[in-house]
Amino acid sequence: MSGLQIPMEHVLALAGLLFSCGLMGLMLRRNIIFMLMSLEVMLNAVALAFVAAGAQWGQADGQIIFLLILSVAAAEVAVGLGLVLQIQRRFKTLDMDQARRLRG
Amino acid sequence: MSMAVLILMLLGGGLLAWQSERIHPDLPRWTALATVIVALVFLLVSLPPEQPTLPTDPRGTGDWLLHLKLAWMPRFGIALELALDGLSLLLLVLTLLLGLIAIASSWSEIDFKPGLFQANLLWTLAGVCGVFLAVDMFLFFLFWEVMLIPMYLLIAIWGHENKTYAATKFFIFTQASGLLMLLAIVVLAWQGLAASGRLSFSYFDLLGLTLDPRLGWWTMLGFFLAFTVKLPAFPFHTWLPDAHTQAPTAGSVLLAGILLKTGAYGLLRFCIPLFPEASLQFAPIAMGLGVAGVIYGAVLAFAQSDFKRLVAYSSVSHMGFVLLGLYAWNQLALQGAVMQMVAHGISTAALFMLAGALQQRLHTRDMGRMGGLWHQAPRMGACAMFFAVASLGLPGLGNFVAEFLVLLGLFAVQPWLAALAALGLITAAIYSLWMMQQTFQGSPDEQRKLADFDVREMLAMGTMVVALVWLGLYPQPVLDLAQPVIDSLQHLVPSDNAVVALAPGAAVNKP
Amino acid sequence: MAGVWLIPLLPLASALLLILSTGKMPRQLVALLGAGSVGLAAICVALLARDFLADGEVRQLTLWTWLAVGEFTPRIAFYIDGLTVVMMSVITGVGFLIHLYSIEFMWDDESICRYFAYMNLFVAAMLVLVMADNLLLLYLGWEGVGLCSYLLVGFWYRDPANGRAARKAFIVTRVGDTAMALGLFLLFTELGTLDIQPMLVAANSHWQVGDSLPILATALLLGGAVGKSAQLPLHTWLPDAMAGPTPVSALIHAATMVTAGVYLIARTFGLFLLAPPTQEAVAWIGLLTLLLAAFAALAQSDIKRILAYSTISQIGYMFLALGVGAYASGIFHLVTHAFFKALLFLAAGAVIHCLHHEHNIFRMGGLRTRLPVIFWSFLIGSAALAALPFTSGFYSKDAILLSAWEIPGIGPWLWAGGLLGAMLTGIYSFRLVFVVFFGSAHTEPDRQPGWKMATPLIVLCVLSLLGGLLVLPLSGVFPPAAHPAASHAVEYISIGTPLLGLLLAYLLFLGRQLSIDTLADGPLGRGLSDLWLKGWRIDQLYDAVWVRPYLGLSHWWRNEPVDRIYNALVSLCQWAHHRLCALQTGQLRWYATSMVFGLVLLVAIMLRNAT
Amino acid sequence: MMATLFYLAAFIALLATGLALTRTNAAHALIYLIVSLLAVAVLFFLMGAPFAAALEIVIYAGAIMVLFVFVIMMLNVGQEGIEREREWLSARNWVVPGVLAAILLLELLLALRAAPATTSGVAVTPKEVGLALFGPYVLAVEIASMLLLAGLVGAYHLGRRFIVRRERRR
Amino acid sequence: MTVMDFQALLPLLVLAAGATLLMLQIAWVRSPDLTGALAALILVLAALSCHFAVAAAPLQVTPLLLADRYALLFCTLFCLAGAVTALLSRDYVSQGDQPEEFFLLLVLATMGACVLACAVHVASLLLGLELLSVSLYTLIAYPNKSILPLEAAVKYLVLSGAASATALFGFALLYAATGTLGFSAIGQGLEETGMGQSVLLPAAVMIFTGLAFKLSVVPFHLWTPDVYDGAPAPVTGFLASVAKGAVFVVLLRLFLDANLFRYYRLVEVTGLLAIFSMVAGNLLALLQTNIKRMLAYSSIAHIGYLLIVLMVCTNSANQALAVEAAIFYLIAYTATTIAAFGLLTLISCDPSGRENIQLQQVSGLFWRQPVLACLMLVALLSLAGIPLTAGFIAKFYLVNAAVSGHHWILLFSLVLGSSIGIYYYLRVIHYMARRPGEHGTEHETISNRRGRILCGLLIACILLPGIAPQSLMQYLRAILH
Repeated sequence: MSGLQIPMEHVLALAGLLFSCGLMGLMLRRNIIFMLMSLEVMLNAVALAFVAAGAQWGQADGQIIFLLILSVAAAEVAVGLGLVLQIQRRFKTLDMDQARRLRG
Repeated sequence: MSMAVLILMLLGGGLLAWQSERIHPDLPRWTALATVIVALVFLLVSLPPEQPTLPTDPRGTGDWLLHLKLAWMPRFGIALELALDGLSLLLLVLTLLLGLIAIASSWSEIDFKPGLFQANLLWTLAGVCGVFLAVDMFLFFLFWEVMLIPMYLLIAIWGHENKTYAATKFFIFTQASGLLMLLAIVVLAWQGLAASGRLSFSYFDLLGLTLDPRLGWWTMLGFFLAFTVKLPAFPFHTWLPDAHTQAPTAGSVLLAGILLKTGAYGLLRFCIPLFPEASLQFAPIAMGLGVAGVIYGAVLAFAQSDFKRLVAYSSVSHMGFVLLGLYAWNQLALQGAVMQMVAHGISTAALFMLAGALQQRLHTRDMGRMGGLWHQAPRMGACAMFFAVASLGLPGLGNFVAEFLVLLGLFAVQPWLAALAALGLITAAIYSLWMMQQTFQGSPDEQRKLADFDVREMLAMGTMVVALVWLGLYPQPVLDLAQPVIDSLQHLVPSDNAVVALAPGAAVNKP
Repeated sequence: MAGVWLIPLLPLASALLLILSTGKMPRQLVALLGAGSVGLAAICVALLARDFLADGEVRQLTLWTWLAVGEFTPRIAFYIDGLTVVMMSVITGVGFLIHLYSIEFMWDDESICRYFAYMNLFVAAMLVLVMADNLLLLYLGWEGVGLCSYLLVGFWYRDPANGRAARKAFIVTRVGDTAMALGLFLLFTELGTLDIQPMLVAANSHWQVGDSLPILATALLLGGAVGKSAQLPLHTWLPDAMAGPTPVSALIHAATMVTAGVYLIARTFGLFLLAPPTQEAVAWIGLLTLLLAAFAALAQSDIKRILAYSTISQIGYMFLALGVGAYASGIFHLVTHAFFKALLFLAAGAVIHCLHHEHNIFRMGGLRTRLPVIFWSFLIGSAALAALPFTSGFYSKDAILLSAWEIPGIGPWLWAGGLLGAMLTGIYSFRLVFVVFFGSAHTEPDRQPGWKMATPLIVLCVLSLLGGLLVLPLSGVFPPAAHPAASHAVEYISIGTPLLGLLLAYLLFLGRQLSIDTLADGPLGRGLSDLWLKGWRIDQLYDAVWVRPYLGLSHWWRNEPVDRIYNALVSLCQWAHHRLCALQTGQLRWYATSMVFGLVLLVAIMLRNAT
Repeated sequence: MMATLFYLAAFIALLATGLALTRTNAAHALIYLIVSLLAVAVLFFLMGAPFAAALEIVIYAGAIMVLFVFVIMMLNVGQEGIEREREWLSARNWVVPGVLAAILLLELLLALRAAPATTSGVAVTPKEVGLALFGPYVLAVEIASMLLLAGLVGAYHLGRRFIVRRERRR
Repeated sequence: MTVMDFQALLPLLVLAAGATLLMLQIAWVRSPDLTGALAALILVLAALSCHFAVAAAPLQVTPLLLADRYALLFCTLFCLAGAVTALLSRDYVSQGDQPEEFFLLLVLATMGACVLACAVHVASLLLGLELLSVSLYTLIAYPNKSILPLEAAVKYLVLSGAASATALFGFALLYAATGTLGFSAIGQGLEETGMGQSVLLPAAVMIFTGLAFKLSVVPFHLWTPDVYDGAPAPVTGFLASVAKGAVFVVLLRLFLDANLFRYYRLVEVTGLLAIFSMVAGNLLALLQTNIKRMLAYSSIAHIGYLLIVLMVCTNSANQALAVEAAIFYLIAYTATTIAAFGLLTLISCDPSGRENIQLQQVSGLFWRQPVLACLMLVALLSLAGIPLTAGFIAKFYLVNAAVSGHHWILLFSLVLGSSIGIYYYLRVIHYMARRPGEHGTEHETISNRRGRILCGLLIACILLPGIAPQSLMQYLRAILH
């Protein structure tokens, strides 16, 4: 089985697009769950870029980094969602604009 | 070795004084007193009987009486290098004497944590002694900075109503300028590396470097700033009135008497010898600042209603003479500057002690609320009068010799500046006499009870009176001590004419 | 004579003792110490003078080298020649009499100890001034007497006005002193020494007559002299200095200190000879001062202020003498003036003492019979002051006027001015006598002067009368003056003018043949008398030109303009702090945004540079 | 044909992501996100990374997203939450993030312009990946295990308290 | 993997084994004291093991990790810092429920830092960074009585995640350009690649952004005060010293190995940000009344000082000195920061608001707790860079490095920043020195003998390199030559 020969700039542009979407979500959303989702989108974009680069060089390294990113994402999400639960309990909201006790 | 012992002695004495508070609240001051006396005796005893020939640099930087060099940070060519020459000795003796005065003046003033107070006092003295002894630039900087901390604490803890502001201002001014000096020191050392291939912070190694003129100029400026902030010269003086005013009496005595002298010492020992060419270029500006300081300080001193503030501004004025003397750069003016360091140290210390005594008794420094005190405290009045006229430069007292020599030396170089600076003599009279009028003359408030000086205070005052008269009538020992340093400074410029050349129109044709 | 150093030391030691006693000494001892030390010094001076008159030898004594910096090696050393001996005699002699007088005058004052301490200190400083071998030591004495003057003018410190007068005295003279100090700098820089005799020699070898440097140097020295001797334009302090005790006025502000300027110029006459313009300026300053002060004296009503203006005026004569090169005459007038002016002041002091500290002459009157000793003293003093024939003042003033006449060109003008001054002197001095001692009594004296007061008065009366016969040993000091060869007419006019003044005074104030009121009530008269009363309004002028601007400046600077810069820096930091802190909103979205913003910015920077 | 599929999948991924991030209902968003992840898995497959594609589906879309589902279900935000979300997504709030993201994208595209390469077209088989993973990258696996341990412990500690409290409330 | 490999990685192995051991121990018996002591023991052991690892160094263990003396020195430092943190936080966490896992996470975080210290590959960088961060998320949110830690943790998690993603995206671009993931290989690849700078520079900037965020360089600093403020004091100390130190170490390694200094524009940007950080950090701290926030801002400034090193490194002649300076600075800064936050831990004992330490709380500390106050004084002076402290020698090093490279603007920013900085350090000192009666309410402090001994030791660690730094200097030189 073989893969396609896709111009790298297209793949990377897609990754960049996804990455920007993630960043925009991060800046736009106040709900912490959406923020975490945006993070996932960003990580996913990074993963895409790595896999594409790996495919460009025909190396396994890209996929391995993807695997590592996957574990990172898993760990972060696990902790992040744990925090989300705590936030709901303490702040009674998921709106991060409400969490502004630390400032100045 | 004895120099290191001297510093350690003061440090240890401080610790001892601090801890002795646990035994009895009166013990710290006795401990401090004993420490300083022992240190003074030790210093005088440990002087070599005759002047040994010690390492002198190629340019012949004076004769060093003592020299000590221990390895410290060979990585950077930094050593624990101390050396003592006449100038250092002079200032050390002054330091320790004024240390005694400071302890005496704080004898009954401090009731809050007297142990820590005396400890800080002694540590400040130790730092100042280090400054006067260090000949490794890094070590010098270290002492320069470290002496600030106990001084800061003295002001910040035992100061008067506005102590936070004053202490912080004092610290930031000196620290910021000190950082510039650190920068300059490092630049200098790296220039030395480029020249000799060896990184060294030793004064002797750095003397006589030929620097790139522009870099040399900026480096010199770094030193100059640090020293003139400490001196203080116009326009870097504004920390001084606040610090002096808010400090406890002993703090003011130390500040005015000794700490200001470290600035002058730095200029004399480091700034000018290390950068003769740049200093020569800079001399007109420096002298301009000196004159500005003389007049500005005097005018502002007259404008004050706070006794200590007045004295503080008078210090600005007097230290302007030091700056003038140093940069006029001939034998007379340099000797005058050294004399001024000593004489001003004593006279101002005395005035601050007096101010402290008044504040302790009247709980005010506002001269508007004094007046006619002579009636109730003639001994105080007499002392005040003596030191007021000393500070206005009455002949026969040390300050006169100093100011006269400075102006005499300056006149040969810059007659017009000398004429301007001589205005300081008039303005000094104006504020000194106005101070006397507001405090001791005028009609007394009969209800007021005022205890006159007691034996302890009279003893301290008497010492200073005798010292000033001695300096005024027979200053030769002091001049002789400083002479080697001044000789070496003069060797730095091709000849006297080089300086004179700065001032076209000044003709020197000595017979 | 090796014991010369004892002469200044005696009063100095006494002063120190008195200071150290801090007022706890019994009065008798204070008086003994205070007056005795000066008396002893006077005896020493007398012995010295005897020796000197016997051999005429200049004596030099070096105690120690004051300081030695390179070529600058002033010594604590004394130089005693005829001029010095004369000055020392006056200082210790008149000084002793005044000290004696003071014992009684100050007996009731609680601070008598302080008084004598200051007085002795003054005598010591004045002696150092005149004995000094170099200008630096002279300057020491010079400033020392200034300090003592300050201390004594402000002796009664409770009254702020006295303090003000004292400060004024010190500061105004300090202005002159500073000029003098500059003169010393110039002299040292140019001639390489401040020792007077070598310096004069060096000056002669370095400079030609009319060079600019000696003119500058002498002008600066003249500044010092003008300040100390209360000449125009620095004379304003002297009338106010009368705030001190009257014996102080007698000693310091009449007999000795104020003549220091004269002494200085006489001492350094060699320099002035090299600078004819300055020399001429001295003469004109003297003339102008003597006239202005004489006019001002006419209008005063305070007994001491009249005497003060007259002192200014008389020193003007001395300056005139110096300016016309009649140094010996100037010094002669200095000596006679010391006698009669001390006498006048002491007599005035006695009047004040006996009249419950009354100063206004118009509240006195008719004292001729009530205080006869004082009256006679005053009369003799005034006669000498007015230079009535055969009094001491006559001889000295006459010599000056004749010398002035001799000067080619400006001489007659100076002479005429001096004559006008002499006439005015006659008017105001006898106005004083007539108003105070004749007419009807306004205040009754409550006591009579005791022997301690009377003795000095009597001795001074004798000196004032006979002082003109003294021959001062000045021949070795100054170049011999050409013998006055003026015509007799000139001499007669000189003799007659003071008599004319006396006559006018008689007509105006005693005989009332001329109505002073009609003179004074006219618009011109009123204006002039007001102007003169206020000393030509020079004080007001100085107030406007110097004092107020200085006060304004200090007030303006009071709050540290320099600190504003630093405060602005601090404010800038604080402002930046608040702005930056405003970014710390605590809002997570904003933090993310800022991060992206930073990223965008950095990438933009990179891309810009890459392309 | 395959290339078309690639661009189609890319389009779907982009669209789904965009939709996911603009939904007001978290559950809906999650579904869109899963769609996006699946589309990316297709891309992986097409680029010759079948192992990555499989993991993307199994772990990313399958495991990680399920965590989200759990949490959303536990929190049970409800209708007013959705209303609030809609309110927060007003146009005004879009401006700054939109502009910034657009600029960043523009910059990235500008930078990527000059990349001439293509993907190699050679598939990297799971075997190769496995060999690399347990060859040079063996330590990465070990450290990743530690990472997961940290995540696990953290999630346990943070989540546990929530669960304990809930149970207690019941 | 050979025995040598294992020896070279000994500290990591000790930490990994320790983490496992801790987990087992927690499962077996729950005892905060035991776990805390065990964790400290493990961390100390790991630090000691570095000594043995040095024998095998330098050794490249798989493409991922390089155990050289540089890395091992930092491993030692981080492990020791972790041990101190473990000891300091003992009291802090024992009041909450289930405090044992805290220590486990601490060990894991330390391990992450050590991985970063050894990392020479994108994979190890990624894992180290995330291991550190993920552990920290939980550590920050660990106390459960206050909501501030929670808020801090969420902020840190979201932003740090985004930053990691940004850095990774940059690495992905680099990978696409060069086809390798090892640092030095990337460097070589960059030299050869034709893709040129147009992609490289944004990629490098993204990497730098990601790491700069973790270092809280201006303008990526906004999170810092909030997180410092909200986190428990010992964790803040750990975060400020170890986490930052590790990131800086890897940043420096990346720049050195890949020789990014070739791209002067990039270095220039770091210089610019250094200036921003120095000035803005100090300005931000200027009037802070919350001590933890103040220290957070000051840490921004300190990172600014540290970034000077990157500029100096551009000239290869000065590289050794610059790196030496950086190492010394990191050591000094770590010791000082841990000590400062440790002291804050001891000072604040009020269980309800102990995350929030206001200036008012240290008012008069000199008279209430003289020893504690003196220690605090030394720590503050070290932060301010006053002589006789490690902080001063560190600053001196930096100045030397910068002077050797003639970076005058940076030097002046350093002076300017330090001058501003003195003010707020002094303010704390001033508050501590307030006399009784000058401050409002008395604040209780716990007298914790163990904590004080520990802080005393730390202060010795600050003073010793400040007074006699020669041996450390010698060692650093030996490492680098």
